[in-house]
Formats: sequence, C-alpha cells, structure tokens
Amino acid sequence: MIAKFYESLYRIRRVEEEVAKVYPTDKIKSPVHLSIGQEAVAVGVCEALQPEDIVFITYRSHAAYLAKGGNLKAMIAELYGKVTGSAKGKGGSMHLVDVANGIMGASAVVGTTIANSIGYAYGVKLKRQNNIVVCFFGDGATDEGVFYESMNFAALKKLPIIFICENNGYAIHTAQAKRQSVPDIAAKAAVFGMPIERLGDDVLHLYERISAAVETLRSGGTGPFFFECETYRWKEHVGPSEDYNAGYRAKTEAEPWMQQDQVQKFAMMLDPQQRQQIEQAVEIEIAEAFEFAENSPFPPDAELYDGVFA
Amino acid sequence: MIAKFYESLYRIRRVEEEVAKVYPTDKIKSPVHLSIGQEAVAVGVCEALQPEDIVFITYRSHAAYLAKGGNLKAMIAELYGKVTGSAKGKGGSMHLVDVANGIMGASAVVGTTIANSIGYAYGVKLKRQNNIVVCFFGDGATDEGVFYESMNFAALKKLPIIFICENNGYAIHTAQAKRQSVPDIAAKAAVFGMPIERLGDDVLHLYERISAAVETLRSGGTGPFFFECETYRWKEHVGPSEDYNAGYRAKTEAEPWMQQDQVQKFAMMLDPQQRQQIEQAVEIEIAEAFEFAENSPFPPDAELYDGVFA
Amino acid sequence: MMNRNNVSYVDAISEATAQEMAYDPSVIVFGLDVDDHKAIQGTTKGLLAKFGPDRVFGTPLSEDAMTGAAIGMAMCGLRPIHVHIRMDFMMLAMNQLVNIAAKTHYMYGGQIRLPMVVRSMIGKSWGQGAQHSQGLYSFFMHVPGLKVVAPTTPFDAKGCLISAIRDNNPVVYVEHRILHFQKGPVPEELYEVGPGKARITAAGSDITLVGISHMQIECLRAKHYLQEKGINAEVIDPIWLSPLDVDTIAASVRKTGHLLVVDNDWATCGASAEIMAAVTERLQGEMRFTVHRMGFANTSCPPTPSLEYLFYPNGRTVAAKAFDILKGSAQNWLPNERPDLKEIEFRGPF
Amino acid sequence: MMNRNNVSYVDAISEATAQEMAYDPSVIVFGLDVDDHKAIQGTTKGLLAKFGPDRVFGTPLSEDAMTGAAIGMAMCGLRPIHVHIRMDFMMLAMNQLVNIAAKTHYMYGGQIRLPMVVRSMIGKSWGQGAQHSQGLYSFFMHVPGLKVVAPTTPFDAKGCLISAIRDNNPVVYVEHRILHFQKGPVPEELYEVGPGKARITAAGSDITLVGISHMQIECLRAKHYLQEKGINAEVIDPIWLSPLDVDTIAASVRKTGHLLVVDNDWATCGASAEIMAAVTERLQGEMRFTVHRMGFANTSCPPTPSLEYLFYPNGRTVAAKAFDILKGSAQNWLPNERPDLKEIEFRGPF
Ligand SMILES: Cc1ncc(C[n+]2csc(CCOP(=O)(O)OP(=O)(O)O)c2C)c(N)n1
Ligand SMILES: Cc1ncc(C[n+]2csc(CCOP(=O)(O)OP(=O)(O)O)c2C)c(N)n1
Ligand SMILES: [Mg+2]
Ligand SMILES: [Mg+2]
Repeated sequence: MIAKFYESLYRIRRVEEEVAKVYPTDKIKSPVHLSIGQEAVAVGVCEALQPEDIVFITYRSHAAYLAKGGNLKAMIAELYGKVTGSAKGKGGSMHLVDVANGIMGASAVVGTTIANSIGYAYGVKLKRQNNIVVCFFGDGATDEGVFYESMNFAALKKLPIIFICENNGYAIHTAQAKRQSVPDIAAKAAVFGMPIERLGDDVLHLYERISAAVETLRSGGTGPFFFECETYRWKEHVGPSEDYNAGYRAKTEAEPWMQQDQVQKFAMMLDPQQRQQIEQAVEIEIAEAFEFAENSPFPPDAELYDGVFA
Repeated sequence: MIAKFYESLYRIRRVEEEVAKVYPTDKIKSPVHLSIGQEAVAVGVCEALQPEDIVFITYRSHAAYLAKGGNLKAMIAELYGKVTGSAKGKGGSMHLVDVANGIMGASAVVGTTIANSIGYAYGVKLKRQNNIVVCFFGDGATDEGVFYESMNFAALKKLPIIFICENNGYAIHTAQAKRQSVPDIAAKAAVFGMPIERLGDDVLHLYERISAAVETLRSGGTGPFFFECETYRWKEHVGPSEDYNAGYRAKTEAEPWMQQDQVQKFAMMLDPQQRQQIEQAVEIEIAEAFEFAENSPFPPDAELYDGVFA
Repeated sequence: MMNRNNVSYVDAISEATAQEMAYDPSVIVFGLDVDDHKAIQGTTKGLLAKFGPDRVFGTPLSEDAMTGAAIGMAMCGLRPIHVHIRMDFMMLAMNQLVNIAAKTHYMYGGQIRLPMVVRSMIGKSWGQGAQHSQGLYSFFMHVPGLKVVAPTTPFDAKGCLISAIRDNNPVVYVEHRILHFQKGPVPEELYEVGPGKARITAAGSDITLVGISHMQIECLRAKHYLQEKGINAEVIDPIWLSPLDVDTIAASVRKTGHLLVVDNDWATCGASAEIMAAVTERLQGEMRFTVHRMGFANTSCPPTPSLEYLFYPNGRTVAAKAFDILKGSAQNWLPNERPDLKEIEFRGPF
Repeated sequence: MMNRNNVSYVDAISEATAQEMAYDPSVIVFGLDVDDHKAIQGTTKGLLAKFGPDRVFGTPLSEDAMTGAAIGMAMCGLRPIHVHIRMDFMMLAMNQLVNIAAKTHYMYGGQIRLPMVVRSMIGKSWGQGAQHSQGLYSFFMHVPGLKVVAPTTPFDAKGCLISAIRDNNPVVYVEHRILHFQKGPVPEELYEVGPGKARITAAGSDITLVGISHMQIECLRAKHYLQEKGINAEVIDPIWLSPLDVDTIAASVRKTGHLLVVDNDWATCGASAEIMAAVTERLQGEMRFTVHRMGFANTSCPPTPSLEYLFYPNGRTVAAKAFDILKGSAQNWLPNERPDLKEIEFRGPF
C-alpha cells in the first residue's frame, strides 16, 4: 500500500514539476493551476475509490485526475493543445476529462461541478448503480450559493456522494477570513444534516476515513458525507512560480506544510531500492508522455466546428 | 401601545379582506398574495422601527408595507393599476414601494431582495447613518443560494441589518420538509456567526425582541440579527380564496393558528369603545382608499415609455 | 375517450412526457412544483402517480444547483426534463446553461453528451408585470451548443417535446402561458417534430409574416385583417429557433419581397433581429426586398391593463404595420377588432 | 511624470476611478480581488491605499449576492462599481441584472434609481478556453433599462467610465483583456464620453467597417490591408452599444453602400445582428446597400492555439471579407500578415 501511495504521490508531484519546467518554453499555452503541495488529498481520497467510481474535479485538479487514474499521455497532450489530448485540445489544462476512468470533467467557473456532481449522484441512486460519486472543490467554492443549494439537495435526497473540500486557505490571493465570516466550512455542510469530518493532509488518515465512508455507501448506507481537508498550495495561484514575495502570504506559513510533505514522508517509508524502482518507472512514463505530446499533431482546422452538438 | 398595535393589525387584516372581496370583480388585475394570518410578524417588527428605517419586502407583503407606514391609497390604486398608484400602475401588487416611508420595494423573484438589503445596509454603515435595515423573506427564499451568500456578507461586514424569515411552512404548495433536508432555518444563519432567535407570531413578544435588536444597532452595536418567525398563511398561495381542500395541507393544521389569531387577541385586550373607534376610523380610511383607486385614472399611453431610464 | 382533434397544448405536453417516460426509463421530470396539484398548469399532471416520486419530483427553490443537477443527471445517462414555471427564473440558471451545458460536449472533445430539456413558460396578462412576462430565448439562441424550440400548436408541442427529449443535446423548450389554452389535433402515437424545419402556417404572396411563439397566433389574426384590404400574407412559424430554418423563410421572402418578424420578446439583439439579418444575408444581391420587425415595447412589462395592452404586438397592430410596409409608411390604417378572431385567451386571475 | 500621450488603457481606468472617487465620496469599488496585488490587471491599483478598505474591497465568491448588493448600495445613494475579472462570471449575476437592476426604475414608477457600474473583462488568448473568453454583452443590450458600453481606446476607457459612473442607471462596462495593453493620449482632467455617440475612427468611402471592442483594432488593421487593393474603408467604433448610435453608422453606409459589422462575440442574436437590422430599418427603401457581419466562430472557444486563431476574426480575414463584399464573393484574396500592423498584444502566460 505504501508503495502504491508513494507511486501516486511521486508521479503527481513530478508531472507537475515537469509542467512547471516546460511552461516557460511556451509550449503549454493554457493557464496551469498547479496542485503541488496538495497531492495528499487527491491520493488519499482516490486510493479509496474503485475505477467505476466517479470524480468531479476543478481547474486545479491535475492531482485528482492522475490519482483517479486519468490517462497521463492524454493529459499532457491536452496541455500542449494537441489532438491526442483528453479533449482533443478543446479543453485545456482547466478542463481535464477521462470518462473511461470516471473523471467527469473540470470547470473553470468555481463551484459549478458541485451541482453537476449531485445530479450525477441522483442518477446513480435512481439507477441503483453501486458506484460512488466524489466531488472535489476548494474553500473558495464554498462562498458560492450553489454550494449551499447543492448540500441541501444532496442531504434531502440522501445521495451516494462524498464531498471533498480542499481548503488551502485562499481563493486566488484572498485569505478565507477575508471572505468568510466564519471559517468553519464543515459546519456549514453539517447544518444540512450530513456527517462531517475535518482532516489534514495525512494520506493514510485520509485514506482510512474516506474508505470508511465509501464502505458505508457501498454497503447500502446513505450519504452524503462531507470532508474538509486542510492543505496548502505551494505555488502561485496560476502559473509555474512561487509568489511568497507578493505580499499576501508569507513563506513561513508554507514551511510547516513543506516540512510534513507527504511525498517526502512516503519516500522515507520505503526501502531505497523499491523507491528507486518506482521513481524510475514514473520518470520513464513522464518522459514518454511529454514526448507523446510534443510529437502529436495539433488538431486539423476542421475540428473547430466539430462537436458543437452531439 | 395595545391600541396602536391593534389599529395596525386590524387595518392590515381589513385591507386584505377588502382586496379579497373586490378581487372577483376583476378590478384588480394583478396576482395578489395575501398575508392574512401573517399580520403579526409585520406589525411586531415594524412597530419596533422608526420612519427612517428601511424595509425590503416580498410579493407577499401587503402587511409589511402597511405596518411600515406605506401609503394605503397609493397601494390600492397600484393594485387597480391606476396612475395614482405607488408605482403609477407599473408595479402591481407584487412590487409595492414607498421610498418616503422607507419601503424599498418588493420582488416577484424569490430571494432577490435579501441581496439588495445587504447592499443597502452596507451603504448605511459606510455613510454612518443611524437607521436600520430590515429584510423580510419567506422560508422558500432560504432554499436559494443567494440567501447564504447574503448571510455570509452581512456577517462578514457586520452590517446593521435585521433579517426576518417569515416561515409559514410552505413555498407555494410544497412543505418545507419536502424542500429542506433540515428544517432549522435559524441554524443555517447561525453558522455564519450572527445572533439568531426563533419566534412565533405573538406580536408583543416579537416587538420586544426586535426592539432589543434595534436598540443594540441604534446604540452602535453590530449586526446582523436573524429572527425566524413561525407563522401561517390562511389563504391560498395566490388569490383571494382558501385551499384547504387542495390536498397539500389540512384545515386542522391551520386551526391552532386561527385560534391564536393576533387580531382577535388584541381586539379582546381593548375596551369596546376604544376598539370601535379604531375600527371605524380604519373602515373609513379603507373605504376612501378604494374609492380613490376606483376614481383614479389609468396611466396615459405615453407612460408606457416613460421612466425606462432615470 | 379523448377527442384527438381537440387536444389542448397542456395535454399535449403531459401526454408527450408520459409516453416518453413509459418508453424510456431514463426520462425523468423535476422542478419546482411539478408534483403539486396544479402540476405546472396541468402539464405534469398524472406523472407522479404513474412514475413515482423518484422520476417525478418537486425541488427546493434552487434554480442554479438544480440546473447543474440536470447536467449531472444527463452525464449519468438520464434524460432529465427540468421545468421552470416562468422563463424569468432561468436567469438564475444562466451560469450552468451558458458556461456548462452549452460547452460540455465540445469542451470535453466529445467525451460527454448532455441529453436534457429545460422547459419554461413565458407569462402574459393579468398584471404579472416586469418579472413574470419575459421571453428571453434569444440568450440561448446566441450561445453555440444549445438548441431552442418554441412550439405554437398542440401538435408541435407534443412533437417538439418528444424530439427535444430524444435529442442528445441541451434543448431549451419555450412555452407561452397563453398558448397553453390552444386546442387542436394531436395524434396519439409518438412522433417527432425535429429541429431545423419551419412551417408555413398560411400560404400567401404579398408579405411574409414570421410569428414566434404566441405571436404566431397574432400573425394568423393579422392575415385575416389584411384580407380586408386585399392583402395576402404568408405566415410562417419557425418552431425551432436554434437551429433556425432560414431556408424556408428566405424562400417565402423570395416570393413576397417583404419580411415582417413578430417576436414575443424585445427586438434589440432578439430573434427578430437575427431573422432579419439571416434573411438579408441570404437574399441581398439577388433581389430587392425589405425586412422589418415588431416585438415587445422597449420597456419592462407594465402590469396595468391599459399599458400592458400597448406593450404587446397584436393582430391589429401587426396588420397595420404590414399594411404600412406594403403601401408606404404611416397609412394610419388600423383594422377594427373582430370578435370572430378571438380564440380563447387566458385572462386570469392567477 | 506620466506621458499623457502614452497612457495605457489600464491606467486610464484606474485614473478615472481614482478621480471620480476623490470627486464624489459616494463612489465605491468592489468585487473579487479588486484589492489584491494584481489589482484586476492593474485597473484598481492604488485605490485601496488612497480610499481605504470601506470604499475599496474584495468580496467572497458570491456574484449573485454581490450584484444584488450593488443594487442595494445604489438604492442607498452610493455609486458602486462592481468588478468581475471575467465577463463569463456575470452569468451568475443575470437574475439581479435582468430581473432587478434593469427594471427597478420603471417598475417602481420612478421612485428608485440605480446609479451603478458593472465592469467586466472579455478574455482572449493563451488557451483560456470556452469559459473565459465570451463577450456576452448582447444579453444586456437586449434588456431595456440597462446601458452597455465597450470602449476601445484609453481615451474612451476613461471618458466612458466617468460617464458610466455619473449615469443614474445601471451601466455594463465591457473591457477586453487585449485592449488593456493599448496606449494612447488621455487627458488628465475629468471628462465624459457619453452614451449614444459613435466615433468615426478612420474616414473612408468604399465600405463601412464597424468594429466592436477589440475588433475595432482588427478593423483598423483591415483598413490598412484593404488599401493594398485600393479600397478605402471607413471604420466606426460604436463605443456605446446601448443606447446605440445608429445615425452615425447609417450615415456612413449611406456614403459607402456597404456595412460589415465585426463583433467580438457570436453573431446569432448578437450586436452584429442588431446593427445590421437597425441600419437596414433606417436605409431600406432609400437606397441600395448591403449589410454583413463577422464574429466568433459558431463554437465554444477552443484553447489550442491553432483552433483559437481560427475562432476569431482578424485584420486579414476582415479585409478578405470586405474585399469579397465589394468584388463579389469568394475572391480568395487574403492579405499577407504585415508585421507593421502588430500593436502590442497580450500573449500570456497567465
Ligand atoms: C464563479 C467564479 N468566480 C470567480 C472566479 C475567479 N477565480 C478563479 S480561481 C478562484 C479561486 C477559487 O478558490 P478555491 O475554490 O479555494 O480554489 P483554489 O484555487 O484555492 O484551489 C477564483 C475566485 C471563477 N473562476 N469563477
Ligand atoms: C426564484 C424564484 N423561483 C420560483 C418562484 C416561484 N414562486 C413564487 S412564490 C414561491 C414560494 C416562495 O415561498 P416563500 O419564500 O416561503 O414565501 P411565501 O409565499 O410562503 O410567503 C415560489 C416558489 C419565484 N417567484 N422565484
Ligand atoms: Mg482555495
Ligand atoms: Mg413560505
């Protein structure tokens, strides 16, 4: 399990580092919102899921996409705007999707996928499917009215869904306390009548707690479940750089998070040889994915008008 | 005080009864949402206010309009669509307004005035005015996302505003439990960090509790305050009739409310002569208002294009 | 037994829904008050009893999230019909419709499709006023990825709804409160009235009247009035507004030389502007012709009866405008109201 | 010292705002991120320091309630400027804008007026994609009671913003991300560029090009390309889209005989359809002329550079279209890209 978790964590971290490295070459002409530092939540949650389970993600979801099993080559090609991308170059970094692996897409408009996820969960329940829906969103999304409307409906209909609020304390550069009169997001879900829990970014603990919720749902128990997961974004809101000198936050705020970096932590738990094996395999896979993206063609002009309607 | 309260209660009840009586003649061609049965909340709240205080109301707000001192003649003329109406016949029953008396209008789209009221309260605070904003809305409005967004902003900015949720248990024909996973509306405001209180429709108690909040705000304390007031609509959702045979609610549900009818209760508290005096004066005023409306002209055709822009 | 030659628009909708729900278990209906005794003016009547509360349910007042939920349901393989009792309330759903529903299929490179219908009603009369009387469908025509249909007859109400339900894309289905009272022949079987085909509802040779939604009725009335003056108008019902059948309209104008679009909405950037522009693009250079439009008065809808009457085009004012177009402007001819042209009209109270 | 002949669009906006705020204490600025270090691409820079957090503040992500709040502030006598960093997010504010802001003055019989400005930006380039690149202003043009302005130059950016702030009605003020990089002369003093007056930005005689927002730049480029072919285009910037100055455009077409509207938005039911229709209404019967339009490709905006390039009209394609209009369709002339016509363009990354 440790090895599997490490592989996922390391892979996500390295993919995003590569994205950040390539970015200044202007080969990726798409706004990238890196989740470096936030990998733990994606991995802890997605490891508790099965391939047929469904996730709804956000523009900052390279991590969740990969953790859920999203196709890496298609992702990098999508960032490059290539026709081999997950959306044929018509989505970009903010709209990753991989239906075959249960990834139902990501929106650049904050909060919208929360509403989509409850509809999907309603469908799952109506059709008596046995899979589970998970919806990822940020603390910023909980400022939006649609968040509350969705919590109410999910609780009213007892939907088989798990909400994951990735609370990294900021919406762009605005701290939560400047936007929310009370910072306790989980409490705002709890008033609608659902079990809540506050978690950090300890992958194993996340995995354990999410697994318990999944187990309940899988065995016919009712949802929804709500988890508020504290985490921290290491990079700037959008783009490949750091921005601790911008004035809205101090590096000292980040340091405790960096010290408990889950990627490092899991690395330490493995014996060096096994670790090296994992890392090597990942590096090869990543190199291949970027090569694939580089070598793939841009979509032909005719694609412009293709697929407006199904 | 009892006399004053009774006058207001009796006046509202009688105005609406007259509206209901006239309605079948088709002189009022505007959808009327009567607040018969719900007068207590409007009176208990508005008696605690000063003329310069501001109220935001709903399409079901004949009561609040009158309780706050809205012009009766202008109201009836508005229902009749006459140019002497509060909005020159361009508002109708659902859009009563009387800026001179602090009534900032009413919307037919549920929930919208909540957002408007917080903006007004922000203005009051910024300009260091000493008046207070009160916003009335129904239980149905608390289903809407804008309710939560507004609670958050009001609490974040500590606005001088009092929220009055008139919980009559229904949105049109849909009971609260069919729409809300948890019926406790006040709790949903409380999570944003504001004092809440649950009240019934006892006018004196309402008056006392609202006055206390008003006092706090008036003397420089911070808001917002939230009151959930249970009440009951006696008539159908829209129109002049009863609808206990429609199937969505039973008359027995209404009976306890009718037994504790505040209009009757206050009538009993007065000596018969004083009561008669009050009632006579009100009847004369009402008769005059309907006569005024009857005799007023419809707006001239040119009014159609007048006032699209200020 | 139902008289199939005299089925109401309301019954046509509920029948189409019930038949599609019986035929396809993935069809569901939801929205505020679809399950109460009024049943959205009867259009959802009987559905709850037949299909149960999982497939027919009222919702909280949460237009934004419920629209998003409809999208999610469609992603999951359902065919949701989301109902709004007033089109005006769709303003709360614009983000999900414009930013998500319209874009999902394209933006995800074809991986997801959204078969969903959004039904809503345009209000009119009885002083419903500014916030309950808007025909805002041009917003949806504007955005690629959405289809828009506004059937006028009970026949089309049924056929278009079935077509909309079976479409694999988001379809905005526009009703008009007054049209609910229309009656006409409606076959019992399931049939589709698909996108992209306008209907010539009355043949003529002198001028082409395109009437959208309820204004189709007013155009048919105008045709009668114009006959008094020996003018023979052709009347067209576009039915589907997006995609729009420009061919049929242009072919008619090719014949008549004059187009008057009468919309149930404001003119500016509306469907009437679009149809004028599209026909002009098609015909200019080829022949001489003129294009014109009528719509709501350029104000909010006033509830007082006198002004409310002026707010809308009607058969007489449409005829007067057509007459001016043909005979030169400001002829000041306005036909007298003819009682024989009054079909049943909803008049309130609500 | 600032070079007043080379002021950026961004600085023109922040200057106009600061000056109006100093001049009138009822003016306030709020919206997501107006008070962070990026200051909405610099357009709100310095305001927080100058006017404090009560008059300049960031908000929660609550577009619906914050728009409603702007309305309430205006009711209370403030003159709020509500800022959205992307126009697309205004879809969350449609209910308050269409159902409340547009109607308040009329619906309340004149008792209330709403002096408020809603600023927002249209995105373009660097693969921002479907949800961050829309010009949806035709929605606001459609609804009576709203004014709409889309200035192109730094001079107009300042003058129009001042005019919008002083207007006693809701004004939707549309910026374009690429225009932010424009530079030009901007007087230091306060001045207004009021509603209803279009500007002839380049005189000509052969065809009238109306370019909206960023497409104004492309039309000016097209004018240069067309000169290679001896064609002399007149270019018009409508500036205010509602109310629209049809007079100036119609007068130009009266001269040139041909209109090509190039919009920064989709064509269907868009501003381009409206301008075509309005000019046609004005001139038909009087003379022979043709009307045409270009706009976004009828798809969602694709982020990949190759398709994104095709999605937008540009100076070359505008010139090609104008050439076809004048010389007969499908001449297949497409000018070669001229580097001397490249003004500074924002290219990312974000
Ligand atoms: C509805 C909407 N409003 C505003 C924005 C602009 N915006 C983009 S990202 C973002 C921050 C969202 O914060 P959060 O949900 O906490 O996610 P994080 O970026 O922290 O992962 C904002 C405000 C948007 N995309 N959508
Ligand atoms: C946004 C919106 N959605 C739906 C409606 C239709 N509608 C009109 S009144 C009403 C019920 C509102 O209930 P509540 O707020 O409890 O007020 P009450 O009528 O009980 O006083 C509804 C759903 C509306 N007017 N606005
Ligand atoms: Mg965040
Ligand atoms: Mg209620």
